[in-house]
Amino acid sequence: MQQLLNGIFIGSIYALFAIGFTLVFGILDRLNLAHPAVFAASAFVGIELVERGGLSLWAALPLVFVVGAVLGLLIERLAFRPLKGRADAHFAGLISSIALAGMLIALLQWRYGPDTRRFPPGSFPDTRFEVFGAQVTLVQVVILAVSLALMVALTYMVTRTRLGRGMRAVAENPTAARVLGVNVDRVTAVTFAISSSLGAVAGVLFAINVNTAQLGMGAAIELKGLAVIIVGGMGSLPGALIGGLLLGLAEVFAVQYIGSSWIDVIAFGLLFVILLLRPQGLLGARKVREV
Amino acid sequence: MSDPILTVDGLRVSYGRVEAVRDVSFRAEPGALVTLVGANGAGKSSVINAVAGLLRPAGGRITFEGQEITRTPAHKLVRRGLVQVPEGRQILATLTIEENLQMGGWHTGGGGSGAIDAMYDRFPVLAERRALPAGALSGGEQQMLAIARALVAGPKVMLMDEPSMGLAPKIVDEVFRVIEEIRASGTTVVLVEQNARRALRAADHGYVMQSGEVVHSGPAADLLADERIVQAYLGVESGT
Amino acid sequence: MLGQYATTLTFIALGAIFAYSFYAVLIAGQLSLGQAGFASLAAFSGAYLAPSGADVGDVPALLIAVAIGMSVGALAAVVLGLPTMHLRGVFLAIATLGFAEAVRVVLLNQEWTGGAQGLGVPRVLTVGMAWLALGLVAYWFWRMGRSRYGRALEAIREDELAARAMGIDVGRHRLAAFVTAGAVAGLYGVLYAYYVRLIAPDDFDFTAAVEGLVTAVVGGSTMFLGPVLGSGFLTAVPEIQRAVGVEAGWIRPFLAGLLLLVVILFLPGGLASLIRRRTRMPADAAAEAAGERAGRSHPPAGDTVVALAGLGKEYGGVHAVRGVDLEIRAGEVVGLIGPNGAGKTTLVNMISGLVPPSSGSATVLGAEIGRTPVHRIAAAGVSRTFQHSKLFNRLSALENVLVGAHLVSRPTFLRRLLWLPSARRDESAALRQAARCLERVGLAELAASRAEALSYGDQRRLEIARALASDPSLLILDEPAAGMNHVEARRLSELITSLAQDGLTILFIEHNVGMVLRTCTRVVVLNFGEVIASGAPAEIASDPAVVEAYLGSADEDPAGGSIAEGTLDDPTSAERADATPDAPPDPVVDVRPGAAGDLAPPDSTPRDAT
Amino acid sequence: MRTKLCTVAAASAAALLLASCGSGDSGGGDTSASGGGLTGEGSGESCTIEGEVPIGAVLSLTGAAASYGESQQRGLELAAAELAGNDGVTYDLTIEDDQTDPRQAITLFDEFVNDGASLIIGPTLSNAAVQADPIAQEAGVPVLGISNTAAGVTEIGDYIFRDSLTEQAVIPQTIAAATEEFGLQDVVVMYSNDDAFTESGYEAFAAALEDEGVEISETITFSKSDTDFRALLTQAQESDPDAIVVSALIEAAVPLVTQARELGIDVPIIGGNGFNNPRLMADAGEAAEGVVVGAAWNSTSDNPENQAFLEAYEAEYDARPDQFAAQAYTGLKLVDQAVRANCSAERDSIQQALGEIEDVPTVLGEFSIDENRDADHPAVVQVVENGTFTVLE
Repeated sequence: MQQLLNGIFIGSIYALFAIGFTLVFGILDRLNLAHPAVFAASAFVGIELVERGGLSLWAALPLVFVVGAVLGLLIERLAFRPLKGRADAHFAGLISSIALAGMLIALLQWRYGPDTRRFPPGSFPDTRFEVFGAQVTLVQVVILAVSLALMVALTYMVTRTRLGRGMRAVAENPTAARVLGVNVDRVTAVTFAISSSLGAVAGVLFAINVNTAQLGMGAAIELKGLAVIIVGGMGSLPGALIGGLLLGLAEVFAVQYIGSSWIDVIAFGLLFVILLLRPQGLLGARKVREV
Repeated sequence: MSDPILTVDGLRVSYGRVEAVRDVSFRAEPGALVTLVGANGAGKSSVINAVAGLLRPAGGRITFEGQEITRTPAHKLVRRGLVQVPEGRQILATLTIEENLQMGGWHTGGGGSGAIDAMYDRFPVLAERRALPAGALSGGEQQMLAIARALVAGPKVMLMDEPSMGLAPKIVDEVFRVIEEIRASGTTVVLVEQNARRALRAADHGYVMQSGEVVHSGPAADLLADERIVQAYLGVESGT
Repeated sequence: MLGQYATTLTFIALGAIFAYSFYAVLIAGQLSLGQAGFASLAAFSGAYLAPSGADVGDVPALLIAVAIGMSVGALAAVVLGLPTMHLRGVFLAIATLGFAEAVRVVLLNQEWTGGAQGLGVPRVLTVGMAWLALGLVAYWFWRMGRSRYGRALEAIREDELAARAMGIDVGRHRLAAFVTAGAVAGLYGVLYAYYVRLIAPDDFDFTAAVEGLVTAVVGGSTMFLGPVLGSGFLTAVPEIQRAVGVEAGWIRPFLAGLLLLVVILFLPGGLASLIRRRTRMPADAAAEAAGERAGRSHPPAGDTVVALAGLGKEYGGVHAVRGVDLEIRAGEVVGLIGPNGAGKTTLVNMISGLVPPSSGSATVLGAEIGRTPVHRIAAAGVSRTFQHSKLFNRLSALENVLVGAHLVSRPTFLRRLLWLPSARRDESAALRQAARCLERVGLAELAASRAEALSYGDQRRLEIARALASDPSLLILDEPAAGMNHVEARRLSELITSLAQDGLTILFIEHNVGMVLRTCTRVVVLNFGEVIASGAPAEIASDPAVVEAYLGSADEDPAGGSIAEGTLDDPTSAERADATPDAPPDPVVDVRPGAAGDLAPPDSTPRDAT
Repeated sequence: MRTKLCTVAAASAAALLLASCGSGDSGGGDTSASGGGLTGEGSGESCTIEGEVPIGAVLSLTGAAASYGESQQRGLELAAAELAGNDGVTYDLTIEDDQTDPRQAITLFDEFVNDGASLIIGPTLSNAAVQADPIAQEAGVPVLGISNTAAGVTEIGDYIFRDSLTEQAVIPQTIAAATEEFGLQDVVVMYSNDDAFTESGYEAFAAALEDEGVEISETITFSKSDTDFRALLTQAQESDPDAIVVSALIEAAVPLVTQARELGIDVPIIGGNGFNNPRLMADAGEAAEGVVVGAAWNSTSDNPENQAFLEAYEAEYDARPDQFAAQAYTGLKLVDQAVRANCSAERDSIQQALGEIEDVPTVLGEFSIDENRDADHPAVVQVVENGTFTVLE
């Protein structure tokens, strides 16, 4: 039981990270490798707001959200927009976002030093529950709830709101979107902003959950985030949630039945199998037809 | 004669070093139906895309309602009432019909539900299938959707790029009927067509394009009557 | 002097070799991150299996390790490549990344690799050896660049579909590129091991892979010196920062990131784009006339070239082509006309093998359509142009035509490596063939221009030249005169006539009816996917059904119903309720998953919308 | 930090050739690099050396190991500042960043060797040491490792020294003390298996546990970048061990300890050198209580050197030092000791004097270099009590 819950909670972290990631990757078809840096940056900024600014976590979270959005806008503006229309935009976008991620991490080291940090004790209520004999913390429940809520809210936004329609229109056919009066650049930028602000919230919750924040925390989860996106289906928000949970559970059961050394082989093995058998992912629509 | 609502002067468009449009000029009076005709690759679509703000002209000047719009981006033009029905319809196939229409009202912020209802009245077939993905429509229905979507935006000038493409003649007739209705309601129409004969029959004024240049222009009826022009530039040697 | 910088220079060489393993696939348009895995497997197996330097001498031990490593790398590439070759773009990158990570974890858990503490390896590699190895690798790619094989890879990168239509076996070429990447990565792994003295699985992690990719892209993936420039640049950045006294710490990675960003944003082709690419035109191209033409024997006039029976194609319930029966005989010039959307392009796509038919059967030059891959059909003697030019944009006009000559030229890469005179002869034969084709369409002066820089009409002509280069028996032209003025169109018409005199069979789609009537021996009219008329030009011109379909009805009959009201039957309508909602309008334009990143042709709006 | 200025033009010059940069004389021999002789007169405190003694340090200031590198940098700079107050010998300490990349470490060693450094301190990680130290060994430049704990580093050659006790020297003592204290019978061992430091720590633990007759009921591995250990800890919990023995770096130690307590695991947690860091108490808070840490440096030792060090460090950096800082600080002090012993900063002279260091009072306690050029000084077993390390006795 404990392991089942462990798997679900780890999985919801993966999902939380991946939901933001997949928004840009799946909808705009751009792989933003600066996303992990935003994830790390937000945790450090959040810690500073709570520690130095004396804010409560609940006050800090919206601010972190804004910081994430601003970073997203910067990333779009600096690393992606200048590449628009280039033949190699795909490779170049990867590289420019890596470059930007490196700069961001360097700035973090300048501001906060290389040491690990954490949210001051008590910034989050240390409430625990016992569920069928298993230990659960409030943070974990919050993370699961936030992941679910974000998934639902984002799905609603993408499918039901004007902005969501705009995003889908831009994704499907930028020219048609422009003809209809959509400011494609702005919609793209907003998508980046939302994606990054989600990454930012994920970073804060993650840091609280594991009681540590490190410069490399984004890089550590990056590959798993990619795996989750692919497994769940590119651009599919429910897919990201299900993919995350699936990966979390797979890992937990790998620990139990195969051995802890093989956890990562499970993640990437799963990824590999999905790519070979169902490249569109579990919930992804098959966007591209082979001729 | 009133002032033209849309003027294009000495327009040039290039792709890299390739010049697709060289020095094209035309104008449209308010409420007129003006057509640009010519063979595939003559540069018609490039002209229309430049006017719509999708392409950056390499030179020339475009004005709309007396104001220069040469380098104004598309999304601002739509807000001002210069709306395009693009070539190939460009409906958003994965979005529903309703969502496509709502996208037409993008610039109004909400989605212009009043305008959408008006379109449902006008095109009942769209109302029936409003929740279906637009990709499930037939070619003719998609064209209607594309037109309806543009109308939701409330255009003063409607730029139409090859609306008859790929459609059966009877449906082409209907498309042209809709175009004439639009024009009758006071909207200026700039029509780009390969189906020159059909377009010239509907238009007030025509411009014949060839290799990026306007080679003839004049009242549509005159152009249509000039068999030499039809033969030489419109790719029709033997006809009716 | 050199001694002082030996270490830096060695790392530049090693970095460049690793970058070449990325270059090897980037040149074919593939993005793989599996090279770190290949390098890792190679380094460990090479270092572990090679005999000790004490027994056989250091250098022989290194050479044996290199041989083992390169074989292991290449083998791993085959194992990974076979199942993943159908993936494209980011999907391939992520799949290969998954492989590399799995390799890392497996090696960490092995006893013989020393786990995290790594495997000790003697240092044997010197700066000289490193540069020698780099020299060999660079030589390999240099000689590859202008070989038939190298051009084929570039063609695949620029436009996979067009490459297939030129008779290039894309699958085999991509796998070959992948295996090359594996072997080169293997070489890097072993050399690295024999320089740094200790290898741990983490030396070949995601970061390492990304670094290799960054090096290759920054250097430029379209020119063989790119990896060397990239490695020199990236290795030098920390050195220069040290030298100018940038304080150690955060500011260095910050500046390095900034520099990288600037390079990638402002130098689209990488550092190599600073070097000019030359195109050689054979001096004697035109002078030396035919004589040694590769020569394909065309079927004798009157033989059946194309036989279609009940051929049909539907896309998500929409019938683009239905029940077409058609026979084309050798020596005919067949014009295919019909209104936009009549299914003409779909029909020729089927004939050239790009689109499998949904019903009926077709035989083209003995090849059965639907079962035969595109490149085989091309090999059977079918060559074509596309409605929207599908040129290899970043290649010169001459190189485009050389790719077209793929089928009739002999592989030259391996012989080029050895500078065999026969390779030179074959290359210049291919060059002459290409030059002749350019000459024939009147583009000889523009041989060195990049295809994308040509005018619309010239691009159309270049496509024809490229199609001619394979010396086809059946030439399919899709709207060749679009964008040409009537003088150019007349010249094109003369060209087609003269090609027919040479024994070619020609099928062409054209809207310029005048030109069609002038040029063809037979005209086929298609409407709503069906053949509505077929016959001599004069018959067709006077056929009222054709006039009605093609030119639109003369009188303004009120329609019997309304599509808007749903009371009119629309022939283009979907017949199935569950029609694929997102069927792309033009099935040929977008074939690659993650095809984004392609530069849209100037006029890419699909015309053939059903 | 010394900066070598050279023309900006050189920087922008062709990347392949960095000629004309550097400190001019690239002599590799024993002759001095920075003007003036490196052999002076007098001995010990009275030793006077005219030239500046060039010392190079290769630390990981950025990248994965940056937090250790930064501690080391502080320790070295603190020691250098103190040494600058002494008469007779001045040091020219150049600290360089290897970016946690072995290729950079190799390059930097090469440069220091070429630039005439009298001795090289570092590098931070053992992996890099195995790769880079041979360069100094071949050139006859003494190296003092200040954090390398993996076996075999000093076996590279007779110029390679370290002042960091290996895990093998610390861990048996830890296990012995813990076994006695808690009566251990079976334990679960957890370690990150993708890090050389923690893996060699694991091996030492395994050997020590076997020696003490403690059974390992389960061995669980993780990655050094992991931060969520709940699944692993639940797995550990199932075998109901007497203690959990962990070989991990501090980045993993903090979340691991916190989550263990969260899951209700209240058996002792025993850690190695990686745990000897004030962050353990600062970040894990109450969860750290009762954690047993075997360490090379007793942070609470009241020997005068240590007290002075703690005070100076806190005054300078407003933070508490960790073991990395203490060992780095000690390292430079030992170098001074060795230079003054023969009153010479020639490489061979330093090498010889380092080998003879014996019973020197240091922050780490009475310090000697043994015949294998490894550190020899008392290790300590600590337990966290009331938020501080106290010696387990």
